[in-house]
This record gives sequence, C-alpha cells and structure tokens, in this order.
Amino acid sequence: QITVFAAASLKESLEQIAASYERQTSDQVRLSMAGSSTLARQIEQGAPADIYLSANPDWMDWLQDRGLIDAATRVDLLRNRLVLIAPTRPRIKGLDFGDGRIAMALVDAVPAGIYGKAALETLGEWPALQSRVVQTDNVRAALALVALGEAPRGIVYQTDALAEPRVQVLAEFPADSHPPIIYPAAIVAGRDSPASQRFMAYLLSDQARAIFGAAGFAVMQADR
Amino acid sequence: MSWLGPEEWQAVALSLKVSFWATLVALPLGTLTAYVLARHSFPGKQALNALVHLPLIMPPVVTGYLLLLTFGTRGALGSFLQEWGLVFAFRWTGAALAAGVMAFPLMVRAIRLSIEAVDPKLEQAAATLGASRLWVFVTVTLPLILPGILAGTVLAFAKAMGEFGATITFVSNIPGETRTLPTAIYGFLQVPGGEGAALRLVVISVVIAVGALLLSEFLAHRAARRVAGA
Amino acid sequence: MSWLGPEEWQAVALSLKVSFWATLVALPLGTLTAYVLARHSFPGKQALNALVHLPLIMPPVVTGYLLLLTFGTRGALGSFLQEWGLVFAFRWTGAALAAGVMAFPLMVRAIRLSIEAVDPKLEQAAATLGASRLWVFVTVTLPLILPGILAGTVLAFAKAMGEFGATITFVSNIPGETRTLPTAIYGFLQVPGGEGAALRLVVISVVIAVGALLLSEFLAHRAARRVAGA
Amino acid sequence: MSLSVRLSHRLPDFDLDIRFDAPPGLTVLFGQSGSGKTTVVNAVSGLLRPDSGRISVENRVLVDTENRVWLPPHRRKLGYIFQEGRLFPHLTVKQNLLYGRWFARAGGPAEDPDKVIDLLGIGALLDRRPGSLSGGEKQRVAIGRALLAHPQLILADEPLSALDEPRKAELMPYFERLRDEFTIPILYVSHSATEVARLATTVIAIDRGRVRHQGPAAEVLGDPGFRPQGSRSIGAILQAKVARHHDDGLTELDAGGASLFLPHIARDPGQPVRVRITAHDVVLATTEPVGLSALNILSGTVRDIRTGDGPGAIVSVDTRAGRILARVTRRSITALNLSVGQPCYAVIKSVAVAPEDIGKG
Amino acid sequence: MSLSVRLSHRLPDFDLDIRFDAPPGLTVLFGQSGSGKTTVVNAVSGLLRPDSGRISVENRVLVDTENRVWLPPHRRKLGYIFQEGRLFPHLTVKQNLLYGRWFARAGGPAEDPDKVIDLLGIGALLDRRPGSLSGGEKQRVAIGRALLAHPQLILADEPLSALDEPRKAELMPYFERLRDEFTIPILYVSHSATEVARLATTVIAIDRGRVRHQGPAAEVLGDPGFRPQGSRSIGAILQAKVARHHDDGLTELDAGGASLFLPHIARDPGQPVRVRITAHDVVLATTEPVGLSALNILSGTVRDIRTGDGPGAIVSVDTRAGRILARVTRRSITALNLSVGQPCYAVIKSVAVAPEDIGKG
Ligand SMILES: Nc1ncnc2c1ncn2[C@@H]1O[C@H](COP(=O)(O)OP(=O)(O)OP(=O)(O)O)[C@@H](O)[C@H]1O
Ligand SMILES: Nc1ncnc2c1ncn2[C@@H]1O[C@H](COP(=O)(O)OP(=O)(O)OP(=O)(O)O)[C@@H](O)[C@H]1O
Ligand SMILES: [Mg+2]
Ligand SMILES: [Mg+2]
Repeated sequence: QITVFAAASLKESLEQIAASYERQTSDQVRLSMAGSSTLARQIEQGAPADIYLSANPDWMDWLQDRGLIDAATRVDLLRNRLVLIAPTRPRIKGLDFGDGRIAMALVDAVPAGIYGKAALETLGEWPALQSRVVQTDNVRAALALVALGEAPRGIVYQTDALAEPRVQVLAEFPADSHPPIIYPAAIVAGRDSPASQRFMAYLLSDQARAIFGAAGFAVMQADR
Repeated sequence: MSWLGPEEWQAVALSLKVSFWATLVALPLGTLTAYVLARHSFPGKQALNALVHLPLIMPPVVTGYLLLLTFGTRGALGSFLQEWGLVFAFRWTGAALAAGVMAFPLMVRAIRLSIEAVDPKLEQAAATLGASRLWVFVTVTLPLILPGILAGTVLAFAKAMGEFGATITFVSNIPGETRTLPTAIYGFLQVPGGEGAALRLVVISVVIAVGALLLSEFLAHRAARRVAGA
Repeated sequence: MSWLGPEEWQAVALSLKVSFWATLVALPLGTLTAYVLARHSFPGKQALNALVHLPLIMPPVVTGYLLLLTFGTRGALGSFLQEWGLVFAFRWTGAALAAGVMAFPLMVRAIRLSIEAVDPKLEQAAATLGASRLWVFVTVTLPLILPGILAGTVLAFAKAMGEFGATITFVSNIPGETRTLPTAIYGFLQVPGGEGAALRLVVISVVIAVGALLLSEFLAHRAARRVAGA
Repeated sequence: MSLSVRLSHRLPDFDLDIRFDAPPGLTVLFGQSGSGKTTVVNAVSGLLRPDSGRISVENRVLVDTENRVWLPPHRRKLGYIFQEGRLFPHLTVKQNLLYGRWFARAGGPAEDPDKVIDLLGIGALLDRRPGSLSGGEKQRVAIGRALLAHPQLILADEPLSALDEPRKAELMPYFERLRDEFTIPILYVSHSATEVARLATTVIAIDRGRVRHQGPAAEVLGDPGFRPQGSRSIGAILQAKVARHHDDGLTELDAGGASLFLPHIARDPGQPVRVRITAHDVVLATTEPVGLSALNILSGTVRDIRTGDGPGAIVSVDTRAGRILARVTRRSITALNLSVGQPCYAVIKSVAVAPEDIGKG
Repeated sequence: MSLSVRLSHRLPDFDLDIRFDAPPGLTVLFGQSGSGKTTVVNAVSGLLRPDSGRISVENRVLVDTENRVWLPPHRRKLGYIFQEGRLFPHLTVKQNLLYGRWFARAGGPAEDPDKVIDLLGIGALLDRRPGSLSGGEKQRVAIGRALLAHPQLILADEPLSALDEPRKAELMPYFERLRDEFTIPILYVSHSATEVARLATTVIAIDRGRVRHQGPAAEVLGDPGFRPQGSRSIGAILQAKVARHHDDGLTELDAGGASLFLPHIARDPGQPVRVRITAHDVVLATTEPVGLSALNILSGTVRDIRTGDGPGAIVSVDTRAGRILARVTRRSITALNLSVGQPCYAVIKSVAVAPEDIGKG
C-alpha cells in the first residue's frame, strides 16, 4: 500500500490513475488531497506519505531544502496553462479585461494567483487592473465567481476552465509571461520502496499521461 | 508596532470593523430568534431552529457558496437588496454578513439557554404589575439574561474574528475591503516561510478576542454579583 | 442510496465515528471545565478560559497547524503519547481530536451558562441532607443542567460534523482514515464538475446533524416538562 | 356584586369548580392547604386561563370564556401579593417597590411611597437587592410592590404569613383602610382566623376545589356548624360604636345600648368598630357574678345549644349587643342546668379581646 | 449543654453577635423579622461560615474558628427545614422525601417514611414534582424531607408558617415526639407564641442580632416583662399529670394537687403534660364564684402586680398548681381592690386552653 499526498486540483485525474493502477497491480493506493502547503507541512511533521505531488515547485523546493524528499526521484510531472475567462455570455474573444472584477486566486499565496499576477505584470496590465482583482483562497473559488457571474473576468488554469460549461476562455496567457506552471512529484525521503517506485513510474506512463491529458494538463517529457 | 506593515494594520482594522458590525447586527436578531425559540411554539419552529444551526453544520465553504448564491449581485436576495442600496458582494459588509451568519448559531444558543433559565414566574409578576409583553421583556427578561447575552456576544465576536472559509468564498480577499485577519493569515501560510508573519497576525487576533473575552467576564461577574445582592 | 459511492459512505461512517467520539470525550472534560469556570475562582482561571476559547478565535487552519506541531509524530506531546500507544497523527483519532478541540469552546459555554443558572440554594440544601460535593453535583447540579448539556452536546456534534479547516490541516485527507464528510466535500469542490457530489454530501451531513438537533430538542423539552411538573 | 367568579378548571388530580359573588370589600378565601385558593387567585389575575368561566370585578369583565373575552394580566390593574414573593432579583428594593408605577395607570389610589415604606419598616433596605433580604423582609417588599402599583383590585395570597405578630398587627389596619377608604376590592387568602375575622367582609370557604360556605364574615364565622380551622375560629362579630375613652386607658363601646369596655381603640367617639368575641373566651353564668375581674357582663337569653361529639358545646346567647357565642363544656351545661330560653349572663374579659380582633366597622 | 452557640458575624448593614447555651430539647429562636434568626440557623447548618465563633451540639464541635475546626454541612447530620422550601425541582416528591436516605448515616431516628408521609398528608403527591405543588404542600414535603434524613440535629426555620391551623395542630405533637422520644436537639424558628409555648424547652429571644432574653420556656414566657410578640404570648406554663379521663370527654389533670378539667388529652393516666394558660384567658375573683360555666377555679394568693403604660396589668397568683399569670385591666384591680398578699381565685375555662397549648410534659 502506498500513500500519495497530492494537490487537491489533481483529484479527479489521480483517482482515475489510481484505479487503473490498482487494477493492474496488487498495490493499494491511498490519495490524500489537500493544499500543497498543508501537505508539505504534514510531510515535515512525519506524515505517512510515500509520494508528494505538489501544485507548484516552491513547496517541493521547501521540502527538498530540508532533505525531506528523495531529490533523485523528483520529476516535473505536469504543466498547466493560465487562461482568462468570462461567463459564456456575451461571447467575446481575446485578452479583453473588460471592466469590473477580476477573480483570481490569492496573488501572493496561491500558485494560480502568483502566476496570474506575474503574467499581468509582464503584460504591463497589473497597475491598472490591481484594484479590480478579487482574490480567493483557491483557484476553484475564482472559477466559481465567474461561473456565477459575480465577477465578469477571471484568471484560472486551463484545466479548470475546460470543465466548467458556464465559462468561456477568452485567451491563453503567453507561456513566457509567467514562470512555468509545473506540478512536480517526488518520493518522500525514507519512503523509497519498490511500490513507490512502481507508482512513480506509472505516473509517467502513457496510460497516466492520457488521463492527465484528457483533463487538460500538458504532460511534461520525462527528461529529467 | 513596527513589526506590522500598513497592510497588516489595515487587516486588523478591517477585522475589528467587520466583527464589530457582525456582532452588533446579530445581537438583536439573535436575541429575538432565541426568545422565539425559547418561549414560543409554532409550526416551523424546528425548521427555523435547524436553519439557525446550518452554518455550524456545513463546511464554511459551503455556507460561503450559498451566501454567494443568495446575496451575490446575481443572487435572489442580493439583486433585490441592491436596489435598496445594500450591496454585500465584494464589500466589507459582505464580510460582516458572512461572519454574522457563521456566528449566529453560537449567539442564539447562548441567549436561548439563558432565556430558558429565567423563571417565568418573575415575568408573570411583572405582567400583573402592568407591564406589557414588550416591557416585561425589556425590564425583566433582558436584564436577567445579561450573562447569556454577554456570552453570546463574546462568542459571536470571537467567531467573527476567526471566520475565514465562508468569508473568503463569499466576498473574496480584497485588500482594504474584505481582507480580514484570517484571510491574511491564510495567505501567509500558503507560502513557504510565511509562518512568522502569520504568527504575528494570530497573536494580534488572539489578543483582541481575549481582551473582549475578559471584558465580558468582568461585566458578567459584576452583573451576577449585583443580582446575588451585595 | 445508490447515488453515493462506497467512498462516500466511508466518509459518512467516518464522520459519524469522529463526531461521536469527539463529542463523547469532550463531554466530561467540557462539563468539568465549565464547572470549574462557573463555580471556582483561582489564579489562572482567566488563562484557562482564554485557552478554551482559542480554537474559536483563531482561523481553523492555525488551530490545525498548532495541533500538528503539538500532537504530530514529531510534536512534543505527540511523541510522548505515542509511547503510551496513543497516536493522533494522520489517524481518525486525530480527526476526532481536531473536531473535539474545535467544538470544545461551544460545549463549555453552553454548559457553563447552565451551571451559572442553577440556584446554589438547592445545592446547599442537598449538602445539608448529607450529600458530599460530588454527590451534590451528580444528584442536583447535573440533572438541572441537562438542558445545557444537551445544548452543548448537540452544538459540539454539529460543529464536529462540519469541522474542516483544522482537521485537514492536522490529519490530512486520507480515505478511510481521516477523510470526513467536510474534507470529502472540499475534495469535490476542488475538481471541475464535483459540485453535484459535494451537494449530496452536504445534504447528508445536514440531515444527520439536524437529526441530532431535533433529538436533543425533544429530550430537552421532555426534561423541561418534567421539571416544570406535570 | 363587586367580585363575581365562575370558574371551572381541571388540573391533573385536581378539579376546581368555584362560583361565588362577593359584595364590595375584602373577600377572604379560606381553606386548607391544597384546596385551590391560589388557583382561584391566579385565575382572577389572569395568570391561569381557566377551562371555562367568567370573572368580573365591578362590572369589568376580566374573562368570559363563553364570549371569548380575555383581558391579559397587565391590563387588569392588579396588585398581586404572591404567596412566594417573586421579587425581581436584578432590581433594588426601591426599584421593586416602584416597578408598578412605571406602568402607572389612571385610577386606583396613588399611595405615597414613603408612607407605605414606613409602614412596612423597609426604609433601611431600599438600596439592597432581594437576594440578601430575610424571609419577612422579602414578604414586606412584596406587599409594598403590589400596593404601590395603583391597583384597582388587590390579590393577596397569605400576605402576612411570614410576619411576626406585632408587624401583622401593624399591617392589618392598613388593609382595612384600603378596604374602607379606597374601596378597592380585595381578594385575600388566609389561614388565620384572626385575619379573617378582622378583615373579611365576605368569607368564601373552599374545600377540595369547591365552595363549602360563603357569606358575610359575621354569618359564616358565627355559624356554630362552621369550624374548618379548628374550634378556635368560632366566634361572634359584634357591631358597636365608640362611646367614650376613659382615663385609665379603656375605651367604652356602645353595642346596641350595652356598654363594652375594651383596651384603648384608636378611633374617635362615634366611629363604628367591629369586635370579634371568640366563643372560647366567653364564660356563662346563671346568676349575676360579683367580685370578678371581668368588666363586661352582658345579660341575655340562651337561644340555642349545640353539642357535638366532643366534650364541648356552643351556646348562642342573644344579648342587647347582639348574638354572642360561648364555647363551654357539656359538663358545665349540666352543672348550670342550661336550657334554651333561659336567662343567663355572658362574661367577657376586656383583655380577652385581642387587639387583632378589633377592626373598623 | 446540648447546643452551644457563640457567633459573631458582620454583614453589610447587619451585625450579629449571639451567644447562648441550650439544654437538650427544643430551642426556639424568637424575634422579629430581620432580627437574625435565619442567619443563626445557617451558621449552625454550616451554610454560613461565621467570621468567628464556636458552635457545638452534644459535644460535637461543628465549627470553632479559633481552633480551625470546620465540619462541612454534609457531615453535620442535619435535617434542615428551610424557610423557603428549596425542594429539588427535578425530583418527584417521593425522591425529594427520600433524598437524605441515600446518604443515610448511622444514628438518628430511622423514621418510617410511610408514617411521616401519612402525618403530612402528602401521600397523594408522591409522584408529582414540586413545580406544581401548592405553597402548603411544598412546605409539608420540605418538612418530610428533613425528618426522613436520619438527622441528629433538626433545624426548622418557620416550618409551620404556611400551614392551616388543623395541620399545624397535627404537626406539633410530632415535633414533641422528636424532642421527647428521640431526644434529637431541635433549633426552631417561630413567630407563633402558641408554637413557642407548646414546643419550646428553651427560648432564645433575639433582637437586631443580639440575644435579649434566654432561658427555659416557662421562665421566659412567664416573665411579665417579656412581650416581644404582643401581649397575647404572655402566660404561665403548668406542669401536671393526667389523673383521669371522664365519660363526658374531659380529662382531669393533677397539677400539684389541684384538679384541672380540660378537653380530652390523648395521653394515659399518670403521664406528665404541660399546659400553657395564657394570661388573658384568666379571670380573677375575690370571692369564690358560683354558677359559672368555668370549671377550673384555683384559689391562691396575689404574688405580684405589674402595671405598665397601658390599661392592663399582669397579676401573678401563686396557686397549688403553680404560678398563674392573669392579664386584667387596671380598672379591675381598683374595683376589686387587689393587692399583693391578698387571697383570690383564678378562674380558667376548660375550653379556653387551646388544644395547641397542651403538650407533653
Ligand atoms: N448578604 C447579606 N447582606 C446584607 N444583609 C444581609 C445579608 N443577609 C442577611 N442580611 C440582613 O441580615 C438581617 C438578618 O437576616 P435573617 O435572614 O437572619 O433574618 P430573620 O430573623 O430570619 O428574619 P425573618 O423572620 O424575616 O426571616 C436582615 O436584616 C437581612 O436584611
Ligand atoms: N400544574 C398542576 N398540576 C397538577 N396539580 C396542580 C397543579 N397546580 C396545582 N395543582 C394542585 O391543585 C391543588 C390546589 O393548589 P393551590 O395552589 O390552589 O392550593 P392552595 O389552596 O393555594 O394551597 P396552599 O394553602 O397550600 O397554598 C393542589 O392540590 C395542587 O397540588
Ligand atoms: Mg396557595
Ligand atoms: Mg428568616
């Protein structure tokens, strides 16, 4: 049995992957989904996690600095893209910020918000838009604000936007306008076992990639 | 204090404002609800009772989401109230509403327990002396439930100071408008190395709430001593 | 019900177990604390009082984090208790601890209010009839504060059913072990299209907690009628 | 009729069915513990909503279940002295006393608070709270609170039971004054024969929820068949006028032409008084007694002799002053050979008439 | 001494300083409202911790501030009848009554609950809760609760004040029995002269926190200078023995050789009784009266004549039966030309001695 601590946004894909993995092997997979920061701190406090899957590199770095992950096993598993969204009506196209609120995750704390702020700064829009930004504790809440029409614009991951029929994607932010959005994975220090390695390998397998891809993630090449 | 930046001070001030108003507005409503639940029986009483407890039962995010659906600009009540100039969405008023809703069950319970402990014979005595129902409440019931009111108020205030999930879901986190202490604390906890700043804010919010607590204890103690007759 | 998968049922069962134990263990402790706060005065009383209220004041995440630091496997108390076979970290017991801690102030307040409303003259009368302090408590105080105990219990249970922030921060979200209803709801809300499933779970948790609430109302009503003398 | 009560109400194990009409004045409810007195008073006050009935006070209908009339307690203009005090614990004694004034209504006697406070001897307690008062102090504050509420109907449920005799003796004239000067109807519950005899205009004796005797005080108390409270309560009530005050402290009364000497009565000559002569205080003599310390010797005729199971008998003697009851032993009746129609003398000591037993006419 | 109390305690506006020693038996605390009676009882019960003092009951030291002795209330083996009931609202009447038994201690009379319940007339209430009881019913349950607790010391704070006369008359013999048969020390607060005279072994009269009179009941009540409760309470207590029961329902007593005829007393011939003859019930005569309905005529000598401000005087007459007090008017003294040393006759009606005033010797 292996325990995977993974960012909550990966829940659906990971559950499918775990299910198919369990069908193929005799291993049991437990998924504990929460915020990346929460999970990282729990690992620091000795959580029974075998594999950590973070929504941003920072918390992975934080653990690595403390020697709490097996650095050799760290891989950048997934990428995501940042998009500007609006409610489905009226139909608009392009990087049009309109007027009114812009929903984002916390711009100083939550990865999607941090990336979004960086993108806006790169585009030179941040000073003008800053006062219109409303921040939520996670990107799903920002999505909900747009879906409900409370905020006319939002900046979320493409994976979130794709699955929400009540929003349309206006534009994708240029990949170079913000640091790369990377979901790293690693085996937790001292948890290196054949089973953990098997599952890590499975995460990089074609089957897993297909599932991640269907959810909208861009799959990284296993080049590290 | 130099160890707090202006943004943090803003959050402190806002949290105080939000908690103050949440408590203040909840107080008469909570007292009324508690009175009705304690002393009346009517069809739908248990439904009202359950409704009051809902924010306690549901995860705060859900409460926040429901508030958004109801009191948002597109929400049924929200759009109606907007015409009267009462806007909650993305305003500090919304933060106060969320805090008030979350604190409501605690307040109602405390006050209700106190009302149930008041001897109806005293209220009857007041009635025989010419006091109408309202006057009986004001001159007899209310002073006698002061401990419960104080307890309910301080519970509500403390809860309002700590409320996070429903608030951020409902009104987001806009610096200076809806960025209360708990959302600021949450933000700091999301980034590596933010613990120190978070801790400072936690200390501040604890100091404020404990101050309110001690004040309420002092007042309750005085009231109790007077009734015991010194 | 076919519209809930086995994982959801697991969450329901776990939430019930966690809330039940949290409430059960908190009850004697909460009653004792409430009694001490209501009837004694000693140095450090207000510190104890503040401590009890802390989980209400601080954002749940902070409470959860502090629990993690204290009761985690590396924590001061956690490693000590581990030697006695009591493990909280990442176990359902930890979820119960988190829920209990969060519910504690509500329970203590309710019971304390009730104790303060008990006429000490009745306790004195019991003492003159030969009842020691403990017996006075068991035979007079306790039955008279039944409404407060019930209110405190149902508040604590409802809070435990709804507790999320501290729980997920302390014991994570491990299926079958620490994935309670609220954390499961959280999980569903984090993925696209999960709202339906989340709503179903919300409904279940509301139904359970409201059921407990109605039961407590019924019991309190009966107790009150008996005292009023029928 | 000033106070008219028709009342039926069922409680578990207790069934109340009361009907009486009382003329203006003070109506005493008399009866043993658990007979339903407080229940009746509560119905009059509006704290109990009777299953059915009609209660009216001086033509104000308080409740009439048939015609769906229901005046809530706070509009009944009451001064209710509860059997158990019910003071407001959060208010000072003074605030308790003045509580009813806050809701002051037109009508009812506007009593001077200072006078009432003085009479009740609670001047030193005004700033205290009820929690620290003694039992009797609480009772006195409760009396004051009701009296100061400008009541148009006073309900008094054993108001004096917790008080000592001198205090009782001081308060009884006050109730007389309310009855006579202010003509406020008063419904008064009491176990004390003295209070009944002295204060009652009308006596309603109830027993297990039913009226057993009712009528003017003199009639009910003078009825030898009436002895619910033990034989001590039997006695005659004589109507008299103050004739003169003597230098040696005695007051001479004129009772139907006969003179009665009693310890000083603080009332002006010419004023009416009523005197209760309890039956066990009267000695009968067949020959005019001489050399006796008793000052009042009334001649009369034996009207009636009633014997019961006990060794005692009640002899009614018609005198000029009115009918007097004497409780003597059957042995004395035999020894004196008393029979109906026989002339005899009723001997009454001046001091045997208790000061509590003398009231305003 | 059975009960020894030294007590000083300050309350705001009230200052208590009491010392008395009472022999075994029933000690009555007598005094007006607010004089400190309940405070004394509370100190004896342990509910009040006096500033300083020492209280002992039959050599058990309950509190001694000097030697830091403090027995908590639940170890004092009490039966405390509170002035205000204090029944447990959540328990049924039966559970209230048996509460003290749960903590049953060795010693103390193991009264049969059924008997006490019967005596108090609360058999029908056993399954009820106190909330719905009438005032007098509550009081009776409170009495039962204290009596059934196997007490070794009974504290009774105005236990009978809410009860009607017949009920009082039923309960007084019960307290006598506790006093005499079980020899439990009893501290009893009362406003009623009848209760005092009948029950008291010792009377402690207190006034504003100080003991004013103290001593055996016969002495304190027979002292013409003692009249805190109005003149009615003055009277003599005679010790007598039952001589014989007569067919006509009278009981003949032998009081120091003199015969006294009283209504039937339910005690066997040879048993001692004590009889209180209230001063206002005695008529004096200078020549032996004839043709009077009064059966008891005792010859004696005037021992003392006391006059006060009022029209009355107290004449002490030494008879074979003991000293008798008579309350007569000054006018009668003049008319009869009474003086100390003069022979005279005291006339006492059989029925004038109230049944409440006859108690066990
Ligand atoms: N806590 C207190 N603070 C101030 N005064 C008090 C307190 N308790 C009692 N007193 C006063 O002490 C006096 C004696 O009270 P206590 O209850 O002993 O009177 P009592 O003799 O029993 O009178 P009653 O016959 O009316 O019951 C009263 O004047 C009362 O007001
Ligand atoms: N709620 C109730 N349920 C059942 N019985 C009741 C209730 N209230 C009163 N009773 C009964 O009704 C009877 C009359 O009560 P009430 O209080 O009128 O008596 P009372 O004449 O005032 O007696 P007391 O002189 O003892 O005060 C009592 O036997 C009492 O037990
Ligand atoms: Mg009554
Ligand atoms: Mg007292």
